[in-house]
Amino acid sequence: MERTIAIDRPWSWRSFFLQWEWLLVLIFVAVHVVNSVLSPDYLTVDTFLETPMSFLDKAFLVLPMTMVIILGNIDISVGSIVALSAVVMAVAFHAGLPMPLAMLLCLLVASACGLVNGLLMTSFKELSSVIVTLATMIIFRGIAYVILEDQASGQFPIWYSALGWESFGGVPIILIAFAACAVLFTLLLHKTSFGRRIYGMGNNLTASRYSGVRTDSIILIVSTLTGLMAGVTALFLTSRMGSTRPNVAQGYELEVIAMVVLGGVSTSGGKGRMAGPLLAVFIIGFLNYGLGLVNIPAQVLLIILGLLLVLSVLVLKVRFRERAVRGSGSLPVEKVAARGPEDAAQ
Amino acid sequence: MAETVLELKGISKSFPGVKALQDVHFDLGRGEIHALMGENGAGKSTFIKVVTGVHQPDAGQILLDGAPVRIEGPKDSQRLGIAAIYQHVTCFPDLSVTENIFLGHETVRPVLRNIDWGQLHRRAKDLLRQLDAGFDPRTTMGNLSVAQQQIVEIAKALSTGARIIIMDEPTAPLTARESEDLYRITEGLRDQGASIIFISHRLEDVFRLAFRVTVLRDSRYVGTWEVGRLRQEDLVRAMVGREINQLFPRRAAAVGDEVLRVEGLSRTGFFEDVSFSVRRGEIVALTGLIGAGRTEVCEAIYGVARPDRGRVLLDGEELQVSGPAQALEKGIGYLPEDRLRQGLILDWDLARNVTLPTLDRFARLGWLQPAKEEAAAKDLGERLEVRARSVFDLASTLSGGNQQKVVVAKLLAGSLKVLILDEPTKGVDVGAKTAIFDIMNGLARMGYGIVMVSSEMPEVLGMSDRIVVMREGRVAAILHTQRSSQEEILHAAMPERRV
Amino acid sequence: MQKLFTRGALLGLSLAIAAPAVAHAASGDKYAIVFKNTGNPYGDRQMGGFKAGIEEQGFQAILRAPDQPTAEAQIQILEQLISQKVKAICIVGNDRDALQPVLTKAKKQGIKVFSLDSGVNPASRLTHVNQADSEKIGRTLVEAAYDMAGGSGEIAILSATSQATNQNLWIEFMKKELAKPKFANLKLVKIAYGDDLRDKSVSEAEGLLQSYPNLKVIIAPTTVGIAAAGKVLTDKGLGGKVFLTGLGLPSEMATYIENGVCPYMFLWNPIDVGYLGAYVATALTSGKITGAVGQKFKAGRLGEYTITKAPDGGTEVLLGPPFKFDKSNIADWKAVY
Amino acid sequence: MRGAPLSERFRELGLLAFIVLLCAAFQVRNHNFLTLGNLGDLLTNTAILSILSVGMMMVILTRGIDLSIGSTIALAGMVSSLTVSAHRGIHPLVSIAEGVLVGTLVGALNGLLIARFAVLPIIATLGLMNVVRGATYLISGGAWVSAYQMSDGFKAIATGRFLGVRHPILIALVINLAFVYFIEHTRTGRQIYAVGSNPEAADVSGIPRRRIVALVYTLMGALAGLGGVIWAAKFASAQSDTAVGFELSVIAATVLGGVSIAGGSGKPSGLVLGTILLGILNNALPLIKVSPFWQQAIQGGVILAAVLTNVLVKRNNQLFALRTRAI
Repeated sequence: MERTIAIDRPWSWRSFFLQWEWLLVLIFVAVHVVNSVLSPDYLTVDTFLETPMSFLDKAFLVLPMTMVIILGNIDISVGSIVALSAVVMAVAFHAGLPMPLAMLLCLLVASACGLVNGLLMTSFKELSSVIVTLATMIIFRGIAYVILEDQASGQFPIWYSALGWESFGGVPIILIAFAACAVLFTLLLHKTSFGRRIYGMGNNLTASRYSGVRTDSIILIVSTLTGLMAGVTALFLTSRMGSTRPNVAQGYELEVIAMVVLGGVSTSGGKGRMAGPLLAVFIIGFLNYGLGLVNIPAQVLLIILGLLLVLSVLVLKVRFRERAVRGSGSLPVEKVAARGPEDAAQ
Repeated sequence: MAETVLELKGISKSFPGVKALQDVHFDLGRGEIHALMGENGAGKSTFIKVVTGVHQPDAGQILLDGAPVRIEGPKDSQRLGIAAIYQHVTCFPDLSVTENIFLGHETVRPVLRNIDWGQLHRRAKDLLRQLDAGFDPRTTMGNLSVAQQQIVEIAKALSTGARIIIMDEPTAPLTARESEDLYRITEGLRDQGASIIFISHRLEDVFRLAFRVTVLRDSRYVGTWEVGRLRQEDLVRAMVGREINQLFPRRAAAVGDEVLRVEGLSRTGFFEDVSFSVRRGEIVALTGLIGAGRTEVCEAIYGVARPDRGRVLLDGEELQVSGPAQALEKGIGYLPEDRLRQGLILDWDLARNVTLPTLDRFARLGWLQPAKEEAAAKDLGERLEVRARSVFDLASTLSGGNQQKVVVAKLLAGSLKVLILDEPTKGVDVGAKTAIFDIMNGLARMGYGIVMVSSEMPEVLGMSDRIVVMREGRVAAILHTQRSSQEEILHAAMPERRV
Repeated sequence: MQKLFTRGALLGLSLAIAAPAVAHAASGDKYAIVFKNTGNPYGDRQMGGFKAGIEEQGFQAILRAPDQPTAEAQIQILEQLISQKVKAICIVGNDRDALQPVLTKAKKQGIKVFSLDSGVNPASRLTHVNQADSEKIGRTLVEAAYDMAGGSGEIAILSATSQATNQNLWIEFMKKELAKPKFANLKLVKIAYGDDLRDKSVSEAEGLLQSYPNLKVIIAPTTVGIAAAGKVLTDKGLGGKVFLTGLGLPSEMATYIENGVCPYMFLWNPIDVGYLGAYVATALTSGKITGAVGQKFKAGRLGEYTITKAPDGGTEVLLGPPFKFDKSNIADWKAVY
Repeated sequence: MRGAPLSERFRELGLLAFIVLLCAAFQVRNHNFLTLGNLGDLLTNTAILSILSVGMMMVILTRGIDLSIGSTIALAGMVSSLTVSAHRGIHPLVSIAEGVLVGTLVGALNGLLIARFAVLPIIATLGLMNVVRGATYLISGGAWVSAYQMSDGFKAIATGRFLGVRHPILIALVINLAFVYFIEHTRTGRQIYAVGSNPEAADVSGIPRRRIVALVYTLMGALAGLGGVIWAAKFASAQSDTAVGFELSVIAATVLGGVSIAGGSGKPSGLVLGTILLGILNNALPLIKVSPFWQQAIQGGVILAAVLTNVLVKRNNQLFALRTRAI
């Protein structure tokens, strides 16, 4: 008996509005409302054009980190990569390398660090990415210390500071750059076979491998991309600080991971969209800024961010509870690591 | 007949959106082996979960020794002497055999309440001896073969002093020989007075073992018969709800010239010096006991694992594959044994699953063209008669047979020469089985060279042109199907010493 | 239950965002001080002094500090202060140069910017409020070591992080001082960095003692380091064999000064430092001073001060010589800060 | 990976050998390294790490992770020392109990989020990490509790000796022994392994999975609380920024000890070795007279080397096992 299979996309308003991103949009709006209520200085053009300058530097890391986490991995070495590449750039510049080349070098070094992570992960599949990047996190920053010791290095050309401080047609250069990268990464993740394969690996690494996905090369590419974006972060961060030290970008990794997770990307891999983390970047950024305008003590800010993370995820959990229950309500299992043995040569 | 120990009256159970059981009746006599049959999704698993108290029935009642009981949960059912041995063996790979047997009801020493390992190991050894299994209870569960793990599961059931044992498709992962052992063990239990609910797809299981058989279809109760008075095709009709005139459709495929040749392939610890060849339009069965290295050979050809020695030739030229990706490019496809872990991405819809291996065909410069994907998925799905509403159905929502068809579709989306099908009908119900056999014949006709790994003698004999029998990692014999009997094959597959 | 819970969570969420509504601003010109990080009593005293000084002049003080001592975090805070159009910003820098861009931006907007305690480079500030002459600090500490070591022997320095602006400056001057013939017999064997972390400082201190058995003096120009060293020497019962001096909080050091492990150490009154900063701020905004050498201004109860030339080429205001804490006076101070 | 007991022992030998070599190298650089006094210091400084890694091992066995312990240490230490500074008379044991209680509460909260509401461990604990840290700032008002505000009894929690052994070492020892008993010889202990080894199977086997998970995080919290008190007493100072980032050291130690992030496998003996290795790295580097700027690089290098050696040894054993295995 010939049976036909439909090709119309299932659609319902309910499922449409039950998407995580809508909650984020809600929070995003709430943040602005609260802020403008709290502070008269908030609702100004500057707020929206200037403020992003102050929190976008680490946002560049959110883009690749989203991929990494969807892949079912995690990378806690990004902060150190930023430091190392920045230091190398500064030293190279003072060693007489023209600034543009120094900047290029910065990106190269950063990408190389990412590649190292990737190579370690692919050639030692038994190790979870947490361990690998934990080790390289210490090593990369260690190298930065070896290079610059107790010195700071700055005095870059004037034009370089424009990167982090100037606007182009009223829009901050850093914002333009970020928008560009964001678009690229979003398309890469959602519109290309590369992105599709990332989701596949995050969902079921073994099945993807058996289906002819070149899992190793994908991991290599993603980690190198992560490194590259760490380099970009280094460029803008250094431009904003006018100088650099081995101890810059400390603890960025956790901030970035927090944003990605708040963006609704599951650390067990395979789920989530780029839109979420992007919203999260601006939610946290503007929240920080707005509460700063009314001089909330840093410690209160910490609490608020923590609560925001846990509570929002709770809402998500509860919302999709009945499904979770039917799925035997099994506890979240960190595929991050589970892939290690599953994939190890047997 | 013997008095009834367990009786289910008009049991119904439904989940959001699904009616899993509707007004189901069942009764089990003391010392009876009662088979429960039905296609996937007929409600067998829910049946078990209700009896073991994982789910509570919405309606109907359960009587134990004639008295109505409420079974609140697994612990509860254990107390009542009911134990279940689940389909996908539910063991703890990191723990020792002893622990797997006694987990949750270990005997503890009085004062310190610490586990009395010495005693447990002894008891475990005894239990295993009862099931005449030789292995050491101290070994890690993960290192045992599937068959051995199943024996441990049975030992577990016995250790709880269960008098009602439910076996959910225990023979599915077993080879003929291992099934024989299991039959013996099961009968042994019966003779000791245990009552057994034996769930299976395999007709031979039922006719070999059961006294009565109860059939479920589409979550409804169809009927109960004494096996002795039942004709095989009647049982099939009862299950499928329609006539299946021939289980193994004969085909007329023109066998062409050689397409795949394996020469002296070896991988330390898995298989040694394996050689065989496949011709266009030919189905070569790769059989033998589980652990004989069949799957490992296939994976080596497919590039999942590197062989140490030997070579693989495709159309006469040597293949150098560093991974499945290359194998697929070169024209070798593999349908893995473990559908759920290796075959499908369950959270993905049909379309995306089908196109994953051939994604580049559906992308221009890496840019995906969903429309093309969906069209292809629809086309293949319909050709293989996948029972799905749309190409956006999640793989996890399909029945075993249809899932298997999807995995096949993944292979057909590409342009391949050789298909390696590892246990293509594992855990697939009778209806779907014939469908898959039809597909295989079709593929052979289309000129694919097919390697079929299988442990089921009837299917090996029914489907293949030639049979490669493996034993302990070596090729024991290569037989022509027409000229060989089940006995010959079994004989070739049997190792000298016991497993 | 679930529904109820969802509500609860959402409520909590909105609370979390709305929480800060309690904290709110008053009127009057705003003067801001930004310290290195929160949870640092020394900083709290300093900001306290600043607050007192600003408020007794009838203005409003804003006290800010990031939760981690990084320049990145301070940049964000400074941006926020700029948008609040504060009159003046008094910065206690986490990095000497990294704040230059943002501080320059502030100056462009007419905000009077000057550093306090831990300075920023001359280009980024109008002037610098220095707790004490850096060179003098270096000299005093070396003198102390000389005195404790009895003129000769091995000495070591246990500093904060290798990136700390002040400490590095002082260590520079100590080295200069040690180069003088008088101290020829004082051998600086190692500069260790405890990163202002208790555990690291302790193991670094223990490391020094293990590696240099005849070490005579440990100089720790940082509050965490000196206290950690004091603890180690006390636990090891090395009081009287290895001496400890440096810069520390009386409250943290009381125990170790009283038990003789640290004969004496130095610090200035952070409250006064902040207080002085407050008057520099108002003097700058009122135009009384511009930060040029020689200008004079009155600083409330502290009396009159003159702007002098700073060793780094900029200008600075000196609070006065560092204060010496020993057995005789520690008891009176340990409760103060 | 599944390894036969034999190869498991092999792999710990690998780790042990690595440690021995490291010590040898250090001894060459500095002859005071292998002295009783120094080893005493080393163990004392490692005690807290060891106590926490015990908890972390249980958490990781269940496929979880806990990032909030650094903050918990700070909170527990702060609360107990604030009480002591308020009432000097308080008995040390009371302070300990207090700290443990605080930690238990935090841990229980983690457990609730993760077990009851199925929040991913990394998220729940990341969130609480911030919340608890913030709370510590608030209750302390940013102030420190200094040595002179603490009673000698309180400080003795860390500095005192019993039969010549320093309390922290003793406590760590007791905890580890109790742990071995608990994890290897009690039902609950084995169920922790079971839950991590195969959650689904745990369900059908009637193991109270959620309760086990909740328990594990609560224990972790309790141990962090204990560690917090010892920390405050040891350094005779309570700060709100105490032990920032300490969780990473603990995780590193646990994983170095061969506890698999995939859950279900890992042995106490390995854990101890891993902890000692990290203890050496954290405390002995100042001794080997290298530029302080090299310390971090070296530390990272050694960690990576150790992890990789582990893997290679393991692979070797597998190969060995394969060669000798009858198919």
